[in-house]
This record gives sequence, structure tokens and C-alpha cells, in this order.
Amino acid sequence: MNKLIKVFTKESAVVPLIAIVLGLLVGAVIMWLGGYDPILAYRSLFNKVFGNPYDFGETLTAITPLVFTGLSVAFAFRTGLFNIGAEGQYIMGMTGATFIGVNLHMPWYIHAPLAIVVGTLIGGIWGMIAGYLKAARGVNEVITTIMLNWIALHLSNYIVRRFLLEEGKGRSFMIDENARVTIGWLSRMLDDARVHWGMFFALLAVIFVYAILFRTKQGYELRVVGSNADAAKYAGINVNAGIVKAMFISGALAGMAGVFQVLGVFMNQAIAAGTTGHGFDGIAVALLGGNNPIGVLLGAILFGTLSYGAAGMSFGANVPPEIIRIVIGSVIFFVAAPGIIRWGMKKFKHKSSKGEAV
Amino acid sequence: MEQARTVVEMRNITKRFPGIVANDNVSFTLGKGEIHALLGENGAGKSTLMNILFGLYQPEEGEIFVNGQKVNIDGPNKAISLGIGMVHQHFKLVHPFTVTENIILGSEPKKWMGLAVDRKLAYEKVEHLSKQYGLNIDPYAKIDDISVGMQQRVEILKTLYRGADILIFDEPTAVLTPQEIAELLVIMKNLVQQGKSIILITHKLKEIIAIADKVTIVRRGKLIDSLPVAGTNPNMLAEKMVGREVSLKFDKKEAVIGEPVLEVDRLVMKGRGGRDALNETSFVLRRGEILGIAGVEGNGQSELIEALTGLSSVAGGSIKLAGVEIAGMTTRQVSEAGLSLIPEDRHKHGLVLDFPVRENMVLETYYQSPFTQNGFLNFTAIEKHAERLVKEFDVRTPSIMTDARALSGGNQQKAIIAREVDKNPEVLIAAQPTRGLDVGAIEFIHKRLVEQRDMGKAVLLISYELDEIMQVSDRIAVIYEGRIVGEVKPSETNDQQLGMMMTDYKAPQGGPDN
Amino acid sequence: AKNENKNNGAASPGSSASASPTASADESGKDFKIAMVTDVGGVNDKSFNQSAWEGLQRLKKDHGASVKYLESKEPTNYLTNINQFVREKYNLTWGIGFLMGDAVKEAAAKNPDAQLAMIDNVVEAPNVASITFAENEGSFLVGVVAGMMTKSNKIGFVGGIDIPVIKRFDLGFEAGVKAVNPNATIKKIYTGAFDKADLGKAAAASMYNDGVDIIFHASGGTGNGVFNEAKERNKTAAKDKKVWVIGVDKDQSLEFGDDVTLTSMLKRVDEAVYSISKEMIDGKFPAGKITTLGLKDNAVGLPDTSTKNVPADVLAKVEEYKQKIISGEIKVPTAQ
Amino acid sequence: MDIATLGNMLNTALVFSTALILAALGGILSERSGVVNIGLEGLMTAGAFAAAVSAYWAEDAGWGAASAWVGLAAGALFGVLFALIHAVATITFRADQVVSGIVINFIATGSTLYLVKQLFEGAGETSLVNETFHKWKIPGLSEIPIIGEGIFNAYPTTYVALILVGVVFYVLYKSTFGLRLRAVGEHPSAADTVGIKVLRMRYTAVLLSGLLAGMGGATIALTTTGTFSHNTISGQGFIALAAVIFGKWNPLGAMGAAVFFGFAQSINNVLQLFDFSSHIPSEFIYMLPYVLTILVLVGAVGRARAPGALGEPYYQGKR
Ligand SMILES: Nc1ncnc2c1ncn2[C@@H]1O[C@H](COP(=O)(O)OP(=O)(O)OP(=O)(O)O)[C@@H](O)[C@H]1O
Ligand SMILES: Nc1ncnc2c1ncn2[C@@H]1O[C@H](COP(=O)(O)OP(=O)(O)OP(=O)(O)O)[C@@H](O)[C@H]1O
Ligand SMILES: [Mg+2]
Ligand SMILES: [Mg+2]
Repeated sequence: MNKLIKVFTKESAVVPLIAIVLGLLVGAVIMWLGGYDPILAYRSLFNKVFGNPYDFGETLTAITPLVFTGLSVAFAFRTGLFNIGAEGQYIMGMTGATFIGVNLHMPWYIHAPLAIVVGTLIGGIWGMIAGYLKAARGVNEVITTIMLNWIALHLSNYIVRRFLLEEGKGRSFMIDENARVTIGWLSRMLDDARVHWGMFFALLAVIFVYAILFRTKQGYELRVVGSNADAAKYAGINVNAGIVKAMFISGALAGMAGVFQVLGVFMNQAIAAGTTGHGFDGIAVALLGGNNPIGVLLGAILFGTLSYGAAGMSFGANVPPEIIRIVIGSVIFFVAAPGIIRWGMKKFKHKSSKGEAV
Repeated sequence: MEQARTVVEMRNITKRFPGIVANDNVSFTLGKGEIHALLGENGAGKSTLMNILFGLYQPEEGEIFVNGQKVNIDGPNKAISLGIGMVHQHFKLVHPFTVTENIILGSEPKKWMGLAVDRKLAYEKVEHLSKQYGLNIDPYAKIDDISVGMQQRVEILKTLYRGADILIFDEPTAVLTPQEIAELLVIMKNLVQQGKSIILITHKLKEIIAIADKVTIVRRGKLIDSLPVAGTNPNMLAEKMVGREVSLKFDKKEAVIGEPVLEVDRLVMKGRGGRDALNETSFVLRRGEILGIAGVEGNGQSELIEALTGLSSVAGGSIKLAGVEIAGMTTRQVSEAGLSLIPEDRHKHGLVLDFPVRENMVLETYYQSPFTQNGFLNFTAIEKHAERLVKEFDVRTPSIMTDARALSGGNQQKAIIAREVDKNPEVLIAAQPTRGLDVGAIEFIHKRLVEQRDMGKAVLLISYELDEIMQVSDRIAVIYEGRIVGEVKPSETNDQQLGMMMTDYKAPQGGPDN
Repeated sequence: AKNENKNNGAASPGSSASASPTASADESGKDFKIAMVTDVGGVNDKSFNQSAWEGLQRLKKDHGASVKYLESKEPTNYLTNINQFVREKYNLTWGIGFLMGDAVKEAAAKNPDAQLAMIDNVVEAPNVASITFAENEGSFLVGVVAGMMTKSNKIGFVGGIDIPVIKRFDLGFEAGVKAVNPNATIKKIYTGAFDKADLGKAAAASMYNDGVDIIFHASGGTGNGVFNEAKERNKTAAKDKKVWVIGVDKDQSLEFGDDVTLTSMLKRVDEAVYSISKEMIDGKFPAGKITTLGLKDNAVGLPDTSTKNVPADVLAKVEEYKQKIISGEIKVPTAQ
Repeated sequence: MDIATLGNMLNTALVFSTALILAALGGILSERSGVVNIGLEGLMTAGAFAAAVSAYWAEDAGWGAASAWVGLAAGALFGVLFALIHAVATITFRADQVVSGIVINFIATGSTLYLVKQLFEGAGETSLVNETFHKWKIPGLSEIPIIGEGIFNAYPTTYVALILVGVVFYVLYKSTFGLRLRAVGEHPSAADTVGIKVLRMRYTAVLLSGLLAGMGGATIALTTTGTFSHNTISGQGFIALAAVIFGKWNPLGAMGAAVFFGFAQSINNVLQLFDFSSHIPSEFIYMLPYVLTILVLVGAVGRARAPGALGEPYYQGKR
């Protein structure tokens, strides 16, 4: 509970809020300089997200994978590992889910859960490779995860082409109806938006990660390893096993992001030329959320909302959607360097007190 | 010695840190050719005052005069140009660099129009300086490869290289062996003879009496007294320092020795570079006794600890704990078998500095009931445990939710001892348990070790400080090059004899000349 | 107001090539809103997305329709972007590119009143017009050019990703080469990407080093690297060692110059978008129909600028094969 | 595989490696001073953008062959500009260095594309530069078998990169500046106490890393693409980061890693051209460079030791 309260204490709540405002301001100034109407742009963004049930539902759908990849990166960070490989784990999770979804035919209460479990496991294993190489051979996980991203992309393309391809479609067969995790009634309520159970799993994952990290013996161990590996060794904790476990969990979380994109959104996997960037965005989300599970949730909401709303900006105000990356970047910047905000506030206070003196 | 001319005068210095006044209107005067001791408890503000003189901190109030001139020391550069040099409490050495590189850093001899470092000239200069002051340093050695004593000499050379006339030594002897301390004192005397002035921070009253001309005492940031050393005695200094009477004599009951509990037999372990770090080390530890392992740092003590605790595997020999073979067990198994360790490096090995005290208190027992139930941490139990230990061991912390990093060194150490002792081990290994602590804290910790002994536990005290070994141990084993070379009773030996055993003294060696 | 133009009107670079004279502008499309959604390649992909947008811009110029596009940043956007237009009651929404198939299908099913059109994929729905191209036919013709003009008898093909559309280019090209020059060998490299010029450059370098003198690329932005490598070589190469690239989708000689561009395999996405949109304006929207545009429709083929580098006899041969394909005398393979 | 093929492969590898070498050198300088730089991708993006735009303008203004050099300089300058953000955030305001690096990546991709659209009438790509760099054949040296074709018939930027490897090596290990820089990255307070301006050194290093990574990005625009668009830089910055670590923060090591990677890429093309290997599914060939990198790392002995103070903001008086 204490941590929960900490999140909402003064300093830690005010700084992000100011950061968001400043980030939006930076975006506004740039738009204004470029000859666009920032007010119209932000209004369009807001309308795109909250203007109708459909887009609201789709925004939720856009947020969901970011929660998972954000948690993935944050979890690894907490255990002292920098997982740049959420991207690859995401793809592998996707492939695992597609494989089960396409190739098997079972009742829904087995099929969907099985697809989720298999995809998640494969994402986890993909993460574990980097963990194992670090534990056993001392290979820096930053390099291996970068390399494994590319390997995952091509490997999954191979699997789709070789085992799952629907001829002439450039993608796998559609997954079995029973493997889908869409929520019919909610989807109908939201004008057919592609909402799915993944978002509830995302919320569960937030709680799960929080509980694991801060409530369980396992998480305690992993945090000790992350914070001071030497002390962990002296305390009799198996550091290498910790690294492998942590990367497994991290990978599994990223894998889940991919799993639900397949089972809830696309229903198939395309042969992809490149990665979607959800894994990299996960790094940003994790950092935005201060590597705290609840922070990650909030970060993903912000990130997802802005990204999804960007299309509205470009539709309603003809603003190039790239601007939103500048906004997000600025928000993270101000969150990460609270010194700037404090410095600014001090200057501000200083000035106003000077003003009074005069 | 000529009549002391004032070289440094610090007037009414005040320095605040968030929540604390580290220096409260402190004045300090250093005469030329003087060795001036600065004495005070942990956290009294000694380092802070000296860091101000060296330009690392800026004081909120006060003035500084060097050689009669009012100066504004806005950075180390300024201090260096004023002829001030500082040997820091925690060495400021770049470990992957060589001795020479460390010494010349910042004022390198140059060649090719300043484009390149003139290494040849640098090595020559360092060699020359080292000879001049009798420091005997290998200019080509990497810092990583030399002993702590040598590292300190590098620090001294750094200041001399920059032409310092005023040298500040911040707890220089805390990490040295008796021999090294003796040598250092000689070096310091040497330096003042060559016209340097020295400020010496130390917790060791003996050293002050032995070498200092004047002593200034601070307590909780405030100046208490400044007086000539002649005419003082350790008890008087200690009392001024803590503000109450302290007994410097350490009393303990006669040990009631029981059956053997830790039997180490011909332990062999390979060290770095293939040489034997432990070379058939054997000894026996019995219930109700404190066995002190005396020795110069680097003679296998660290490896011995690693072997005993299962951190590293041994190449041969056996370790029996209460009759059970523990060689080959994991660290956790060893711990469960009844062995506790107070590690040498509290920051690196003893604590997770970014965790609150609460979580540090269960670092080795978190997985056991009642701290973990069904895989979940039981914070009620953990908190109760932490509260109890904090109280029992007088760990001064604002709360058990405070991060360990925020505790002072002494309190960090108390927290570790609380944790280890509370595990109720058969054998408690205490490695350098009082390094860098003030007399009050040292007293507290020593008492706890003896308490364990009196409860019938066995304590293995590994220390580089002879005083500590002599005071606390019931029996002393001397380790040299990975081998126990002799065992003595404290009452039947003295510093000289021990010192000789520790260096495997055979013939007189060429020490620093004077 | 300035920015309104950026999306809605101003010609993007290179679009003037096929624009019809402005004089003929009428206002028949004034009340029509037509939009397109790009795939992740974006509207400036120098390929079908850009070509499609040029078609729409021409439509605006000629007939006063209001046109707009949205770029998809990731595959989840396909459907939401289409829906954005459908909800805004656009008269026609185009899904551009093979990858959009599923999204168009979904949107069409959920919005039976909306009119949609699809480029490069087939969507069987009553309210969708599907347009595909017989890339294999056009590729056959550039294959004929390559087969007749190679000096080394080694010809290269650089593909993006090994997917059905690209396979059509590949196989058509191969058939064309073999038809006129059975002895020529064809080296193929699939770079695995449509957006990595460095891979294109490396692939081209390997091929040219291997003695290849003409490369046909069907690899989007990856092809920039192919052109770049060819240009580099021609800078220093002796006259008889000159190497060539055959461009794709648009007349790439306009961008990369005719000193390296032998010819291009045009794929008139702009024409298709323009004409189908016009049909919609005129009330003749081919809903539910699948249109495959090939040589007979002049929707694929060689640009007029080919005369610069391709000798008349070769062009004559190309014309001959073109007729044979149209007449059905030659069947160009589409897939293995 | 004959001798000529080997030379050609090396040549191709070097084209690919040049940008990686430059960016990795930048990464080394920054990280050696104690500042993590995962913003290399963004810095390269900034460099590629500025290079493509200014070379195009210079060409338009009739500068001819000098245009490419103008582009290279502009790329370097723009890299510095973005590195300045990183420096201010991490050094002055002590922001988390990883976070700041990610921010650089975001802002660089976002703002360059935005600027392209502003400058080129809404287009997502700059117009093609014709006056890009062209290969220079070094007379004499280029006649040597294998390495003649492999190394001495390369783009001027490749020569620049190779020379810079030497320069950075020299600076790091022989010069006063390098000694101080490494000291700052290993133990800033040690450096501080001998009067080295820690923050100023770090600023210098981070800005230099922007310069080099910017040049790296520019290289890609000016030798490979001739334009700048959203995917001109796609992952090279991260590969360069890997090269920094792979090369153990040593310029020669990083160069080795970068060339190795380029070589693995060119093997990948050559494999597709040989009959014996044409049956291997192409996906496995694409994976090759990445798999090889991991295998080499696994086989390599000795863990890389990062600079001691890497990632830690410096506070004066911190213990
Ligand atoms: N950088 C700092 N930030 C905040 N507080 C500090 C800092 N440095 C020192 N202090 C505070 O100032 C007080 C004096 O610290 P200082 O290091 O000068 O003590 P000391 O007398 O040198 O102790 P010791 O004998 O342990 O070396 C400490 O209690 C500490 O709380
Ligand atoms: N960088 C810092 N920022 C804030 N507080 C600090 C800092 N460094 C030290 N302190 C404060 O200084 C106090 C004592 O620290 P210090 O390390 O001087 O203890 P010590 O008793 O001297 O132990 P040691 O044996 O480690 O020197 C602590 O209360 C801590 O809060
Ligand atoms: Mg201290
Ligand atoms: Mg101190």
C-alpha cells in the first residue's frame, strides 16, 4: 500500500502533471511555428479519443500492448537488466499464439487459454535466451536483445510462411473462432471497436507485476539482484538463476502483448517487413512510469492516448502525426529531468518574490 | 622546530546539509611545520570541514586565510594552486590506471605541443619523487594490483607532485596494517621536516599522542577545543570527543571454552593468477571463544571468508561446522547450517543501500517463515522483526522505512550486526567489523561480539587492526600467504611479535630511510 | 489555410508526369469526398501509396472532388483509419496496398452503406471494388528488355519480401528474360525489407560484382540503394561496363535519371484510383467487382521515356510480346 | 568463393560499416566519460536528415561536388545540436541517462520528419541528392589483392571513419584530454579532486558523440540513400551501440565489431547468389548477421568491463 500512496504523494504527482503540460506546450509551440493551429490540433486529438465510443474503444485497444511491453521493460529494469528486446519477445509471443490459434481446433475454453499460455511462454523463452547468455556467459543483455529482435522478426516470418501461410494472402490463416478473445457485447457497445480480454489481462498484469515485485519472496530476490548483485550473492541468493527468471518473466510479459494483438485484434499474423515498435515504445512507457507497475499503467494510457489521437490531429487539423512523438518525447524528458521543473519553479518563485519586494 | 607561523586559518565556518549543520561556526588554525590532529565522532563534521578547505564544498558562512591572505577556494584547482593537497578518506584513485597516470592526472607533462602525454617524463618524475620522500612506489603498477597501503602512498605522491605544502590526511590509518601505519607516521614526520604542514584526521588516539603537535576536537559540528597535544592523554581526548566518560580499556570476562565447532583442515584455494590464495589453511574454532585472525591484508583473508561461506569453491581440504562438512555447500546452505558473516565491505556486500532498513534486516532470512508465507512476504512480521532489531541494537534511523543509504556508517554496521547475530548462528564471522568507526561505535560492536561468545557461540574475528585483535580475541591465529603460521594468546604476546609473524619476518628489510 | 493545401491539393514532387491538362477541369466531383488510407509505407513511398495519392490529387484538380489521406503508422491503424473516413461519411474510401485487405473487408462488412475500394488485394464484398494488377505481364516485358540488352548474360532481380505480389514481378520477369534469351542466368536476392536502402545497395553491389549488368528491383525504398550503387559504378566504369537498373511502379528515370534507369515497370495505381473514383462520381461504381488491370488496360507496362535507352528493335520485340500476352497466346506465370 | 569475391565483400561490408564505426566512436567517447548514450539512433537520424537537406540545398545552389561535404558537416552539426539536449538533461539536470537517450530517439525521429514535411511541401521524404559521395580509388594501394579492392576503393567517408578510429584511439589513450576523459568516466570525483572540470569534460564528450553519430547518419544519407525519410535510419544506432559494447569501449574493438557486422551482412547477399545455398530459406540468411554476432560474443572470452562511473550523474561531494 505504501508504494501506492507514494505514487500519489505530492512531489511525484505534481512533477508528471507539469511534465505533461510542458510537453503539450512544446508540441503547441512547434505546431504554431509550423503554421498549424495547436488548439484545433489538440481539440481534434481529444475528439478522436473521446469523441465517440468506437474510437474510445480503439484507444483502449491501442493502450493494451503498451501496458504489457512497458511492464516487461520495467520488470527487467527493476531486476537490473535492460531489456531492449521486448520487440522480439512480442513477435515471438505473437507467433506462438498464431500457431496454436491456426493449427488446433478445440473448445474455446481450452483453445484461447492454450494460445495465450503458449504465446506467453514462447515470449518468455525468447527473453530467457538473453538472460541465460548473460548468466552463463556474461554476454551483455543489451547486445543480445537487440540481435534477438531481428532474429525473432525473421524467424517468425519463416514460421508463418512455412507452417501457417494462407496461400496468396501474405499472412497466416485466420485463427480459429475458438481462439479469439474478443468481447462481443462490449465491442457492440463500443460500435464494433476491437476490444478484447487482453485489456483486462493487462490490468491483471499490472497487479501481478506489482505483487510479484513487492509482495513475494521471488520478487524480493529479484529486486536484491537488481539493486546489488554482490549483496545478493553474499545473502545466498542465486544471482544467475535470478537473471534467467527475470528475463523469462520480462519476456513473457512482452510476449503477452503480441499474443493479444493476434487473438484480439488481427486474428492472424502477417509476414512483416519490420517491427511494430511496440517493444521500443515499451521502453518509453516504462521510463515514463518510473519503472513502477502503476506508473507504467498510467504511462501506457498517456502514450496510447496520444499516439492514437495523433491520427485525429492529422485528420482534423492536418498536423503531421510525427508531432506527437515530439510531445511524448518532451513529456518523458520533463519527467526524467525533474530537476528542470524544480529549477524552473524555483526561478519562478524567486522572480515573484523579487517582484513583491520591489 | 621554528616558531609556528600560521599557514591556514579557517574562521567561523558554517556548512549546512539538508537537515543537519555539519559545521557550526567552526574555527581552525594550522601552523607551519605542524601536525594538527582533528578529532571527533563519526559524522562530527571533520571531513566536511576539510572538504571545504580543499574547495569541494562551499561554506555558507566563514572565511579562509592561507598564508595570511584571505582566499575564496571555489574548487580543488584553487586549493591546489594554494598549495593544499588532500588524501581523502575514501581514496580518489582511478583503478584501471597506473600509479603514474593517477599521479599526473590533471597536470600532465606534455609533448608534441601539448597534444600528447609525455609518459617517459612522467614516469621519471614519479620515480624521482618517490625516491625523494622514501615512498618506494612502482610507477608502472596498476592501482588494481597494489595494496591499500601502496594506494595511500599514491595519494600522498599526488599531493606532493602538485607541490602541496599543506597536506590533509583524512583517516589515513583506518585501512593500514601496523607496519604500514608505522611507516606512514615516519613519512609524515619526514614531510614536516621538509617544511610541509599536516592536518590529520583520525579516530586513533594513540596516533595523535604519538605524532601530533596540536589537536582540535569537534562534536556534532561544533568546535569543542583546540589544544597542544603535550599534556593530554587518550582518556581526556576521548571524553572531550564524545562528551561523556568512556572507558578505553576493554574489559571482558574469562572465556569459557567448549568443544570445537568449526574445524578447518588443510583448505586449498586458487587465487588470481593461479597462485594458492589458501595454502593448506588449518585451524579450529571452539564454542565460547573469539578467535582472531591477524594478518596483513591480502594474505588470504578474503579467500578464507569466501571459502567458509560457500561463495567460492575450494580446491581441497575440509570445513566442518558442528561436525558437518560444509565445503561444497552453497552460501545459503552454509548460512542455514549456522554460519553468519559480517562482511568486510558493508556497502557492497552487506546491504542493499537502496532498500529500506526493513528489507535489509531480512536479507538472508526473507524466505523463511514467518517472513514468507506461501510465497508472499509477510510485512507485518518483517516490520516487527526490524523494529525489534533496531531497538535492540540501537540502530539510529529515522524509521525502518528509511533507505539504508541514508544511515551513517556506524549505524549501517549496527544494522548488519543485528541481522547476523539475530540469526543465532553457531559461528559468527566478523570481518573488519569496525573499520572507520569512532570509539563509541567500536565499543558497542566489540561488546556485542563478546556477548555472543559469552552465550557459548564461536566468533571468528578477521581484522587488519592489531589493536582490535589484541583487545577482543581470546586466541590469535596469524595468517600469512594463505597459511596459519602461528597461534598465540593475546596475554602472551605483543604488537612487535605479532607484527613479525604477520610479515613472516626473517631479516631486517629496507624500510623508509630516515 | 496553407496547410490545408498540403494534404488536400498541392502536387507532390514528381506528380506532374501524368497529370492531364488543367483546362478540362469540371466541377462534377464537387460534392464528393474521397479518401485513401496508406499502409505503413506512408504516402511518400515512391510506390503505390504515392501513386494512388497522385491519382486522387488529379481527381481533385480535374473534377473538384475533395480528397484526403491518412497514413497508417502500424497495422492496427488500418482499420481505424478506414473507419475514420467511413464515419465521416466519405463517399469512397480507398485501402491502398495488399496489407489492407483484411481491414477493408472488415470495414465493408460492418458498414454495408459505405463504399470502399481496394488496391492490390481482392476483397469479396458487395460494397468493395477490388483492383489488382497483372504485374507479371508488365514484368515479362521488362524481362524481354533485360534479356535482349544484357551483355554479360547475367541479370539480377532484387525483391523486397518474398510475398505473392513480389513473386508476380519475379516470375513474370524471369519468363520474359527466358523467352528472348534462354542462356541468360538470373540472380535473385530478396532483401527481406521494403525500406532498407542499405540492404538494396549491398545486394546490388554483390550482383554487379558477380557480373550482373541489369537489375530489376521490386523492393520499394530498398531500391533506392540499388539505384545508388548503379550510379556509383557508372561514375567510374568504362562505357562497356555500364550497369543498369529497371525501376518499378513509377517511371523511376524521372527521379534517378536515365543514365542508370534502363526502363521501368509501370504500375498505374494512379490511373486506377483516378478512373474508379471517377466512375463512382458518375454513379457507376463497380461495387463488388474485381478488376484485374493488365497490359490490355495499359495499367502495367513500360513508360514512354524508355525510348531513351532501349533501342527500337528491342521495343518492337516488347510490343510483339505485349500483343501475344493480350491475345492470350502467351500465358505469363503468376505463382509457382 | 574466389579472391575477388572476398575483396568485394569487404568493400560492401565497409560501406555498411562506415556509419556504424562513426556512431560507435561517438558512443565510445560519451560512455567513456560516464554518460550512457542509447540516443545514438536519434543522433544518427538527426545527422542523416541534416545531411540530406543541406546537401540538396547546396546542390541547388550550385555547389557541385562540395555539396556532399556540406551535407556531412551539417549532419555533424545537427548531431551536436541533439546531443546538446542529452548533455543538458543528463549532466546539468542529472536526468536518468537511459531515459534521456530514449527521449533523443523520440524527438529526433519526430522532429526531423516534421521538418521534412515543412521543408518539402508535405512530402515524407527529402528530394534526391545527386551530388552524393563517390568512391575514391587510392592509386597504388588499390592494386593490392583483396584489401586493395576491399579497402582502398571506398567512399571518402569510409576513409574519414577509419582515420577517425585512429584519431579517437590516439586521443583516448595518448593525449591529455583522453586521460582526463577516461578518469572522468571511471571515477569522476577522483578527477574532480585533481582539478579536472568533470561536467565540462562530459559536455565535450557528449557533444563529440553527437558530432560523430551525426556524421554516421550523414554517411548513410550521402552514400546509400541520397534522401532522408522515416526509415533511412532503422536500427543502425542500436547496432552501433552493440558495437560499442562488443568492442569493449575501445575504438579498435568497436571498429572490428562494426566491420564484422557489415561483413556478416554482405555474406548474406553472397549466400543468396550461390547455388549451393539458395535452398536455405531466405529468413535464415537474413538472421545470419545477428546470430553470428551472438555466437561470437558467446565464444569471446572475458566479460566487457564498462567504464566505472557509467550511468551515474556526478554530484560534487558524493561518496
Ligand atoms: N554530501 C552530503 N550531503 C548531506 N549531508 C552530508 C554530506 N556530507 C556530510 N553530510 C553530513 O554532515 C555530517 C558531517 O559529515 P562528515 O563526513 O564531515 O563527518 P566526519 O566527521 O568526517 O565523520 P567520519 O568520522 O565518519 O568520517 C554528517 O553527519 C552528514 O550527515
Ligand atoms: N551524498 C549524500 N547525500 C545525502 N546525504 C548524505 C550523502 N552522503 C552522506 N550523507 C549523509 O551522511 C550521513 C553520514 O554519512 P557518512 O558516510 O559520513 O557516515 P560515517 O559515519 O562517516 O560513516 P563512514 O564510515 O561510511 O564514513 C548519513 O546520515 C547520510 O544521510
Ligand atoms: Mg565517515
Ligand atoms: Mg569523515
